[in-house]
Amino acid sequence: MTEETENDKESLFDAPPIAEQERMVEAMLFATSEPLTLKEMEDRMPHGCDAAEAMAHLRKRYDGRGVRVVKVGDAWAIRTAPDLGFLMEKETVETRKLSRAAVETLAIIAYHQPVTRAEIEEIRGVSVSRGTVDQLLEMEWIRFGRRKMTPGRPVTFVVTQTFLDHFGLESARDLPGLKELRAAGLLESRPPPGTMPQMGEGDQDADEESTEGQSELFED
Amino acid sequence: MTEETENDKESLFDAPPIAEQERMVEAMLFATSEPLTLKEMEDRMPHGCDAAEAMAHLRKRYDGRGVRVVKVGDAWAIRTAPDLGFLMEKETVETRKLSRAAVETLAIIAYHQPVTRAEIEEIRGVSVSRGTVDQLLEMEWIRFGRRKMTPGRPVTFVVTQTFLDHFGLESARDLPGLKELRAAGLLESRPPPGTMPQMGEGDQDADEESTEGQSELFED
Amino acid sequence: MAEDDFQDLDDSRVTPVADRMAAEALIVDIDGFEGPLDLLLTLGRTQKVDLRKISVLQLAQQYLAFVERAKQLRIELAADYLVMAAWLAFLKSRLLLPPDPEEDGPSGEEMAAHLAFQLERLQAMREHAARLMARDQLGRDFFARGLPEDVTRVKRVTYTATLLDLMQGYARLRTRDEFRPYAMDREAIFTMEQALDRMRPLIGFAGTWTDISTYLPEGFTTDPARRRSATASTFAASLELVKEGRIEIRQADTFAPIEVRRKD
Repeated sequence: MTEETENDKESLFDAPPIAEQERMVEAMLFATSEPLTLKEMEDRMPHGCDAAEAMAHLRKRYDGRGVRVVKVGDAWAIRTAPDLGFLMEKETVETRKLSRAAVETLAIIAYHQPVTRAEIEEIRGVSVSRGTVDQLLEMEWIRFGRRKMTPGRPVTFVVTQTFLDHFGLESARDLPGLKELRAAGLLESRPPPGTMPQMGEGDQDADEESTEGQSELFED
Repeated sequence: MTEETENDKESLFDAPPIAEQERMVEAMLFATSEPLTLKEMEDRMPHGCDAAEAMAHLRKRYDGRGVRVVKVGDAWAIRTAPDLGFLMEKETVETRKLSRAAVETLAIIAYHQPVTRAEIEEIRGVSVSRGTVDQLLEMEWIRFGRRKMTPGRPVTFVVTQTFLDHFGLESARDLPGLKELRAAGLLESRPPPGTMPQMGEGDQDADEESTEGQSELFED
Repeated sequence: MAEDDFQDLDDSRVTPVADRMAAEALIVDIDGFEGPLDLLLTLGRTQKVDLRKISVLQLAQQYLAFVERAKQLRIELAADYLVMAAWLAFLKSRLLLPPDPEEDGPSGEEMAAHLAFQLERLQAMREHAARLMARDQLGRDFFARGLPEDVTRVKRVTYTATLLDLMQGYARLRTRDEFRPYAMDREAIFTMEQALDRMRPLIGFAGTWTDISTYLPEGFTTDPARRRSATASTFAASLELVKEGRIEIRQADTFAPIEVRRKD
């Protein structure tokens, strides 16, 4: 509380001291189960606050504790340390078991995003059932991304913040083994030479731009 | 972490070091949806843990933080520090059009200031509700002027600088006069036939407001 | 490459019993496969080599044999399995026959390489799907706040008005008591004659295309009934002026603004 007196000497309209701002982001993150963006936090904090700096302090403070401050996409959340999961048997939520098709489709979207349905079908070699995509959309693990600038302007799928939160990923860049896959050329979308039997709707044109899309993902 | 080394000297089958126990109660209090008693915590923790001691440590750690460890009955919970309650509010602002009664009252004050409530009522032909005046006062578009030197010394109303700023006027004298209003075609505009206000139009304001939404709908 | 493939082909002719049984099992389990690519991947695994070094020719051979046996067992195969079979047969011929200089299109090697790539990619995605699902998961291994405190939404309403609202409000009050003789209420009517009278002197100024709605008289623009009347008569008057050769009229699209211009 020493900061308060320090502050009183300064203008009334100054932002609160950083220690106080840290308390604020701490309180907000504890109060919600959803990740909060810096903007959402700043909107609720007094004028002139720097949520990013407060977050940096807070994150350090919770290093090694029973709960951790984690980054989820461009938002922040507090989550229990994974090694203490055994204490939370009562809190464990039974998740619907995903079908093999759904798991594969999810992985393809995560690693290849933004990706069209046709591209998913190209990779899996079978058509993607509506139910599979619907289930992933309903779980809010995937959402529609930008349309591809190719004939037909097909919609693309990308993974969501909920997905990142669920799997404890800071961003899609942190997907396990992503670098190796990329190095092996397995994330490239190679147009099939000539007359390859097309599985999905067969829009080869979608492939042309997909390499560009891939880089998009890793920019933010 | 000093406890850890102390503890290591003891048997392998001893309870985890107190720092570890503190992490455990922290994670449990964070993740459970209900306050936990010491017994409930110990039931979940490895054999030999002392939840009371771990709680004492945790409580101290959260002293002065954005959240606090509080006792709820005979159980424990983490709660936002009371001084940060303001962060748990999210303000949304909605802009609405001023009611007809308020607009008319305001217009009379602007054109006739300083004006008493009785004078306003005489011009409008209906009594002015307290709410209307209060609303305009609260918006800081009108304020009390000098008392009139007439029997009863009634208060008067005048428009404020805020009013002038809002309407882009230098002074209330810049308001267009009756002649100009007529030239601008504004004096022609009468309520459409049928809804022509008859005598005793005291309830006109209410009608106006309730149909407002509809006419808006049909206008364009 | 071609040498090796011939070798592989020879191998596959003397299929060990165990492999044959495995193939039979595959057929019975046909429903368990997620399409031809999945089946190819499973067949490919029996070669027990790195997918990048897989013999596509041998794989094609295995697949075709599989389809053949399925047919003998009268197992209904989905169309895409047969499409793949036809394509693999084509690929096989390309790989076995010396390249025909007359024929264009991709070489057998290119096609084989792409199939190998597809298999490797599918395999990689499966492995990574498994790695993803093996991660610590929210609600299973780590947990969110169990007792969230609701953020109360405070709704603040602000009121606003425009100068026009103010003036109209005042005008309404000041004109209410004015004497108004009883008459058939034609107030909301703007006749074509009135519109013509209004437009004739104004039209001389319309050197550029002007929306006819700008010719609506004062007081006829806000109230819907009055605006309808004035719009109709102004439009009729415009047509009249076109007929007289005084103006030109145009409309870019259905429901687009109707515009007029002085005819010089």
